[in-house]
Amino acid sequence: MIGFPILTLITFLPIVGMIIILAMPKDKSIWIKYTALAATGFQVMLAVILLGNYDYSAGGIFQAESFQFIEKFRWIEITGLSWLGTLKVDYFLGIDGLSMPMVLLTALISFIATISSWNINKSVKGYFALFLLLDTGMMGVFVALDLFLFYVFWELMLLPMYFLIGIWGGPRKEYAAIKFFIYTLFGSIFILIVMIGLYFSATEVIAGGERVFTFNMLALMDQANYSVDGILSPFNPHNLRFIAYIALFVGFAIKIPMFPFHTWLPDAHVEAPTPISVILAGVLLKMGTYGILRISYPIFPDITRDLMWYIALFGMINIIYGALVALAQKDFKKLIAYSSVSHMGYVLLGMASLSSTGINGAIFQMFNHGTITAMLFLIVGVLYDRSHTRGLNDFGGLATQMPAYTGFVTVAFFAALGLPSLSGFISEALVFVGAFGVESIRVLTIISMLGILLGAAYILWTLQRIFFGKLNEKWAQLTDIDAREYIMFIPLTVIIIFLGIYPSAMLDIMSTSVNTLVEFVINGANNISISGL
Amino acid sequence: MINEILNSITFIYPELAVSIFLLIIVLVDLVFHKDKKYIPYISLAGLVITGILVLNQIGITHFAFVPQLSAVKKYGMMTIDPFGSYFKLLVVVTSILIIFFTIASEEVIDLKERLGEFHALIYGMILGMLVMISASDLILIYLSLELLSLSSYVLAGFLKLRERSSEASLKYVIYGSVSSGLMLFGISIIYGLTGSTNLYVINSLIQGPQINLFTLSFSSILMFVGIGYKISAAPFHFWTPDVYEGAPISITAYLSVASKAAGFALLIRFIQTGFTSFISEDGYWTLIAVFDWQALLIAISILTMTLGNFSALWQDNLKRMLAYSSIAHAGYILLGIAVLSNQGLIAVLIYFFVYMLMNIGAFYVVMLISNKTGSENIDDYDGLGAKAPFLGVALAIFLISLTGLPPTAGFIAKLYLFIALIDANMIVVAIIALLNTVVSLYYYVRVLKHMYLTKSEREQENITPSIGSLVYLLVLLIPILFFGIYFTPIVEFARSCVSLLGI
Amino acid sequence: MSIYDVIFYLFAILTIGSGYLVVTSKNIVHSAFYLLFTLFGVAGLYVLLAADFIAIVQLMVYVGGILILLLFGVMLTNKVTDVKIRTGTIHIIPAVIGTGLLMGVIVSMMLRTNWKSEPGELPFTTTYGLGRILLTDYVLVFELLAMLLLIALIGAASIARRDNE
Amino acid sequence: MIEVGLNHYLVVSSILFSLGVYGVVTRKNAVMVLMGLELILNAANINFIAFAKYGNFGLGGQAMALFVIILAAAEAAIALAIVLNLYKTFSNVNVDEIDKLKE
Amino acid sequence: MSEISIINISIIILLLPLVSFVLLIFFGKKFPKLYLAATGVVFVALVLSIAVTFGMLTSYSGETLSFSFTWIDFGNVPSIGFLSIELGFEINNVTALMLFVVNLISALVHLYSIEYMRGDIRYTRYFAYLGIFTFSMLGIVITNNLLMMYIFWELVGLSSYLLIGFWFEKDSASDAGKKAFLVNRVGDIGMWIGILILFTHYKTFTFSTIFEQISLGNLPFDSAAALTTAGILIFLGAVGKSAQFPLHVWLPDAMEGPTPVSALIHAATMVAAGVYLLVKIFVILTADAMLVIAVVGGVTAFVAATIALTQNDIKKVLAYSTVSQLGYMVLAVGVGAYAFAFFHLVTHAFFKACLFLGSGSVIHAMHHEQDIRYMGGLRKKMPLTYYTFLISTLAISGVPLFSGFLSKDGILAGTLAFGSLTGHWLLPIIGFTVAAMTAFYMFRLVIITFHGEPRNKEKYDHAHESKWVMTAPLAVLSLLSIFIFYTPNPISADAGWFLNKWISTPQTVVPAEASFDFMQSGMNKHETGLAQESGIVHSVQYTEAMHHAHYPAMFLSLILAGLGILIAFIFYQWKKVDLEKLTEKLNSLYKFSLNKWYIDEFYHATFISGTIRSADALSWFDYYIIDGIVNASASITRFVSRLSGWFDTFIVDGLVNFSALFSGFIGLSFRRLQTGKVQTYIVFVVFAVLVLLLFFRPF
Repeated sequence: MIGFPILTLITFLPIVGMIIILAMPKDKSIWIKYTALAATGFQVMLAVILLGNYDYSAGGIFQAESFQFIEKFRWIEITGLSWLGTLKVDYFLGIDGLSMPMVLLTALISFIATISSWNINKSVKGYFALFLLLDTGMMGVFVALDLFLFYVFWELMLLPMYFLIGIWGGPRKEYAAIKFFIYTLFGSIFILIVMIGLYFSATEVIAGGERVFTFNMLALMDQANYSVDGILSPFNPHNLRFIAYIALFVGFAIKIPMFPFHTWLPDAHVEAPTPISVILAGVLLKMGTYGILRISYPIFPDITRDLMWYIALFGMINIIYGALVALAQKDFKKLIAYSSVSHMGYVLLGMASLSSTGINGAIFQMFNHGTITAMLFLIVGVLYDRSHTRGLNDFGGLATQMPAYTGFVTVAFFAALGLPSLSGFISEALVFVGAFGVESIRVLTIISMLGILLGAAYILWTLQRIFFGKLNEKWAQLTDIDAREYIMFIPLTVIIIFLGIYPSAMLDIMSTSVNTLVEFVINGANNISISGL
Repeated sequence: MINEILNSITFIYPELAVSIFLLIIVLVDLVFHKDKKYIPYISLAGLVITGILVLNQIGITHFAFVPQLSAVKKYGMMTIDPFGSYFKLLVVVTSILIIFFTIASEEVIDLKERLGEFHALIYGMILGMLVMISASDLILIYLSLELLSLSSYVLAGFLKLRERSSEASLKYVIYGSVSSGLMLFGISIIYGLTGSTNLYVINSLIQGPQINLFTLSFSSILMFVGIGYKISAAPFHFWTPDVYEGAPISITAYLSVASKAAGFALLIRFIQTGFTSFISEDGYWTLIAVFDWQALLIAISILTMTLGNFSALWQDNLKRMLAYSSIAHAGYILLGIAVLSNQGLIAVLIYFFVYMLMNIGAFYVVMLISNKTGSENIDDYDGLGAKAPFLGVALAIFLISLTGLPPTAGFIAKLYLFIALIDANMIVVAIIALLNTVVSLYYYVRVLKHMYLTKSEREQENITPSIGSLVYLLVLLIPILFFGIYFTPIVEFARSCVSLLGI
Repeated sequence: MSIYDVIFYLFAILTIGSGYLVVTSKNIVHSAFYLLFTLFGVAGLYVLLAADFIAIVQLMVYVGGILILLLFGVMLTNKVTDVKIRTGTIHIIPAVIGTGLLMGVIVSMMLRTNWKSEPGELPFTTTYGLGRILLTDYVLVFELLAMLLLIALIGAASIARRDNE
Repeated sequence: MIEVGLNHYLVVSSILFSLGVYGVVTRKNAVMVLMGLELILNAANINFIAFAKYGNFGLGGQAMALFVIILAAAEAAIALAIVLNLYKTFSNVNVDEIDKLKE
Repeated sequence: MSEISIINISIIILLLPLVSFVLLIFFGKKFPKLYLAATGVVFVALVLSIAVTFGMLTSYSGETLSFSFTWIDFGNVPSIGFLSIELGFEINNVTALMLFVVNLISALVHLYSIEYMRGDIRYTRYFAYLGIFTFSMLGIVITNNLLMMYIFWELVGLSSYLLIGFWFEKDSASDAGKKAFLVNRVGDIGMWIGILILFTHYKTFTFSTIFEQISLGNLPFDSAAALTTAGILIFLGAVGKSAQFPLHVWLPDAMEGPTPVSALIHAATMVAAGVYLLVKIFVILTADAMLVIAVVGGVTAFVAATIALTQNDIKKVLAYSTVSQLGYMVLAVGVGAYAFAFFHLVTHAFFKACLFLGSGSVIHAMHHEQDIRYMGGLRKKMPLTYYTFLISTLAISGVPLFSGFLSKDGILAGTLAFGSLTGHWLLPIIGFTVAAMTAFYMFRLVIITFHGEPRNKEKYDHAHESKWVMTAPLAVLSLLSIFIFYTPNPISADAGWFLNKWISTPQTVVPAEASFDFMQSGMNKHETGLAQESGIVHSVQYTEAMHHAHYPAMFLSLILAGLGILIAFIFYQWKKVDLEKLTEKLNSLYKFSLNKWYIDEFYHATFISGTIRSADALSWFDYYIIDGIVNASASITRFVSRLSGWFDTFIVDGLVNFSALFSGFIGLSFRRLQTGKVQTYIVFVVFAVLVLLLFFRPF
């Protein structure tokens, strides 16, 4: 173990950067940028240190002892309440195989988005301050193990995002920002309700032997901690677990975004500046699926099992629907946005399988989608910077004009359509392997496979429309990518190819935890249905 | 007899101090006819002293002015208890903030001639509120309510030459008088039923079997009209938006916090002292089965918050928008009472403290901006985020806190409220309240949108607040952010102040 | 039917009848005079209820104070030369329905309720007793009322004063 | 005819109260509205005194009536001041026409 | 050579082209001569593969050498136990031969391309793509599991996409690339489902383990139907890649790629991958699956042949002929003629590559003229090209002494035997019809192109024989179309070393009740002398049937091929028949064939426009309905905003109105309540008191 609170550091490092930036004079924009770069760069370093010290055999999920880099102390404690006993909220951080990939992803994408932000010139100070705040919020969501803390981080990222879209966005930024805000907040209120319901349904033994209500996720996963009369207790014959699960799921589904809650995404993406699109697609969307895996699954194993088919159904709809709608888009960014909807459908499908392969695939897909879609948005950004248009039909023949760019685009595109030897394939394949293995959702899985075809269709069509054919003379002045853009693209490309060839590098991190999770959920569901009778 | 009075006086030091300073202000106003710039400082000094006296009282539980001649000997007209002290402290702190507020407000600065009257009237309000918070006798309640009202009528119309202000004043006085008239009629009926105006006596008498429930309900509802008007609970809120918009902004802020707080204190005391039979181990109140206060309060609070929020959606005038928002907040706070438990009460106490900070803060920023631009219209906030960065951020934080998003104290307040609701199994109500919060988000965010996202069409100079305003805003902002992260202190304090003088 | 009853009915009819005219008369000045009769009738009822001191206060304060004040108000807010100082009415229908229902409810409530009723005699003259409780039991109220009057004074002056602005 | 008792007084006060409310609601002129208000207060006062007498509650009721009368005077003073001020700005005291603040 | 070194060398062979790809991609710009290194690398690979093949056939014939490693380890998976995904390689005779074929053709195409592609702006990029293709193809060849098969399968698709669309400036080229990839994906999805069926049950992708399990009677989901389904689904992959009906439409279009690419990928190797896949999974094919495969193969062979009859583009004719021949191979697998399927794969690879390269030579000479109607008389200008082309044509037409005769004859015999054993007589009929048509259209091609008078004088005058780097591969390939390389007996391959020593039909593992009777067991293998002789035997019946069918098939095919050639000469060389009249008479048939049975049009009208239309509809739905529900009035506001031209503010106000709609009447009436008239408020108070009293009365 490491001798310093590394998770706190990795989470709040951006805030430190933010404070430094706020203290800087407004006109030193280059120093502000370097500060942000340093903050996110250190974050990447810390993530690498984390990875270096990571114990691959620790399961996590519900066992506090096998979480790693745990930091836990009392944040808020109010004792002696007449009816509440003790009210406590812990500052409880820790990671396992579910969160480790997400931590890596967040660090990486934040760093790359910082580089991509280099040509932001409008109120630089505010931009980077908000950006770093956002970074903290995201990182916090992935390392928090206390529901309350989780929620605080969850909300923390809301406002910076709103402003980043709303101030630095495109022509319809206000609309997009408000849409994003309303949607997300709507979702988080559902989460809050369930969170409070959970709080009052379970207790935890604290030092001194007292049983108190708790926000501790791990304690909430243990059925033994539930009292008989809690509204979300499995032992309560009139419990509201089903409704709570739906509410929680909707809360997370909005973030994913799951059909039919997805319409904020195209608008947000189209209007957001490139780095923010990168963050949005790269990290934010993962928070929804992460939340489901981290919270919904282990806390409500019974409902999870009952609703498996529906989750898979929505996964399928996401895949097919997103792909079909993407096919009809004429705006490059919108197309990528809808492709995100489609790709996140694979995550849902994999999760719905409730099998190790499927969930491994889902988490891996989360990571891969993070890198691939981030790269896709960078690609759109590069083109938009030069041409100031995103219309797919405005281009043509760029392959000869910008060969290096085309090369990176090809890698990203083929990764997105799930070409073997690139990372996207492995995750999609694992998702299918997992989902196909479950009889009840097999038909859905087979229908979902149409997504492979449709994905290839819209991606190849896009490739053709932009890069192939005769060069439009209008674009004869476009220059190929520069050094800074190389720096953004190369790490992502390397990761995409490396993980495509050697997926174990990522899968080994998560597989122990995933096995633990699956076993826990299945056992939990069985236990509850027995005791529920 | 005289001993009892003298003894009682020791418990009303804060009220005495306020009265004395009221007289001092009047005298100073008369004597120093020409130069009135010291008056605000005198009133500040008075408030500080009052505040210290109130602080001194915290923890004391006692009756004052126990009647000696009449049959009722056990219960006094005034009740000194931690609950009352909390609200008194809140009122005093609010008053101090408002005095500073008026110092910065150009509307009031313009009225140098009448500054003495202004402060005297503010003191009248304070006196009314302090007595109202402690009063346990209906006639005292009525008169203190009237004292508060009369002062506020005048203050609302204090800008005589402004049409809106005069109109506000007229509406206020007519609406207020009728409401208190109805309340008085209710009091007279209760008096007829029980033969007493003391809440404690009423409590013990209405438990008797011969009490006519319908009559009691009717008088309760009439009582509630008077209190409901003070806390602007729907459907007795109609005066609020008009008066808030017309009144000088400092007075609007004051009305929306202090007089509302006093009204709530009164409502809580009225229900708990007058209608509670006992308080269970875990802090739940059991009401005497003569009137279903809980149902009434839930209905009223849902109506209030819904109406407030939905009406606020359309407001383009920020002052008016905040007026509706304060109606909505009254709805949330009413829910805290409707829980009928100590936990709900704690939530109310916390909520009020936070509400004081954020609401005054929001009004203060609106005032500073209208000082500069002469407008409270939302369109004139376009691009303000860039023109007045600090004010923009401050207003943003206040509004976020009003919405109830973390990491602000507003979140904590709402959280405690919802915790109380859920614990009382009022899930549906909690969900309605949550949905209301979502609605409220919209109009708060709309302001942010105008400040940050909309480009201003006209050129506008930067607005830099004075050092004083800066400090003032920081004084409000820091607790909001601090308590948003670490809220144990206020929770503990509220918890210690939750007990009313029992039956 | 005793003489007491007859007097009661006289006063009652006076009170209600003139009260009705107060709220219906088109002429404001007439209304003000009807109000005089109403207040007088109420004072008579006070006397019947053995509240002699209150009756006198009623006459002094109301008739001598408030009513004059109201008349001044009427005069100051209308052109004096205008002989017919009239006023219109609004909300007739909702007001009739609302107050009609309200009256029905209150009257039936008043009649149905089993009020506390104990035989007992008040002292012949209440002035002493009143004075005594005002300065003992109700001393706080009394003093508060004093402050209230002060505030009313300041407030009224502040608002109504003609500033040279 | 029944002997005059508490109920008679209460009926009178009830009717007076209703008339007051009616007046407040219907009269256009602000001063007239205030007259309606006075009726309401008087109705309450009749109640206080009648209850005090028939319930044998002592002099408390009368004291209250006294307070209310004094309060009514103060209130009338303030209200009339406000009406006068309004007349200065609006040249009109018709309550229903003073509705700039709305919506 | 030891086992290990064979495996190791195979892996080196696999990786060499990848190295060439990486080098060219990253350094191609800086070192324009690097393509020579790439060619060299491929030749090294060729030499190594010859060594492997030699070593294999001599030392380990009939054995399977394999090597595997853990790729992904899932650990202890709940309800399954320890689960990992193994990858690996395996080398046996078939693999070794395939290695050789792929490397040989790849090397020759590299060589050929040096000249053919000279001057292209993406010259090095082209060689890079050839490298990645060769790598992927070799991957398919030497894998020992389905997952890797699928991975390289897709990679082959990628390289095909890149090479077809190599001249992406032409819309037709990039369209063709896209079409190829998408059509292939359709098949791949089926294949993937098939693979998943197997994996779900056996928890492994490795061929040998799966076969072993099946032979132990452990069927997927314990049902023979599932096995059939799996077989057919995996076959779907082959349908895509080997351009079988109805997914054959991409291959003719793929001719938009450079001609050497067509030779390498779309004639010799990649399209054969489907057949190779079938060969790999042959042992698990059930009777039903085989019948489906046979029918598909037969239909393909027939459809493509009919289309080839009328095409005028030299490459299109060859493309359809390829489709047709692939149909033959698939048919062969379907009827159980395992060895002949593979045999035909190899012979076809050589002569078809030769044909394509020859056509490339012609096209090169004619300055990228591809329409045969503008050619003619090239025989004199390009003798070497002509003769090699002719040899290959003879081979494909099934003329004795050439390789095609041997392999095709075997297939026809197989169908005949199959027909006799199962009663499916239609298959041999199709087989023989197609044989005649093949001979006809191939000779039509040769005659129109090389014989007669030049029709385009100008181009003809400029035409010249190609350089040696182009003709040398032609020579090598045409040489390999001669019988002697496969068997000493020019009319029967049965006794040849190719079929006798190198290739033997494996034992089916499908349970008896699910497979054809004649596929059952080789229990009599040793008892019948025939088995020893031919080595292609499955069972007594089939062997006998084959044996009986051999000579009838041979004669029949000879007659039919001769007939085809004869008609071609009558029509085109001697011009005894007025073609114009004939086409007029058979106009509808002619058009039907010329327009490729209108299959593309059909697809366009149904699937493609269906997808596009549903995409548009869903997009509309998304924008107006879903989004519209969410902020219903946003669309109303959008409309109004267009009127007012005040867009920005309006959108946001639209969100306010969303609340308006949401709160509807209530919200609006709230607003209306606030009339500004204080007496109205008091009326409300009075009524509120009454209402409250009504609701909260205590009785």
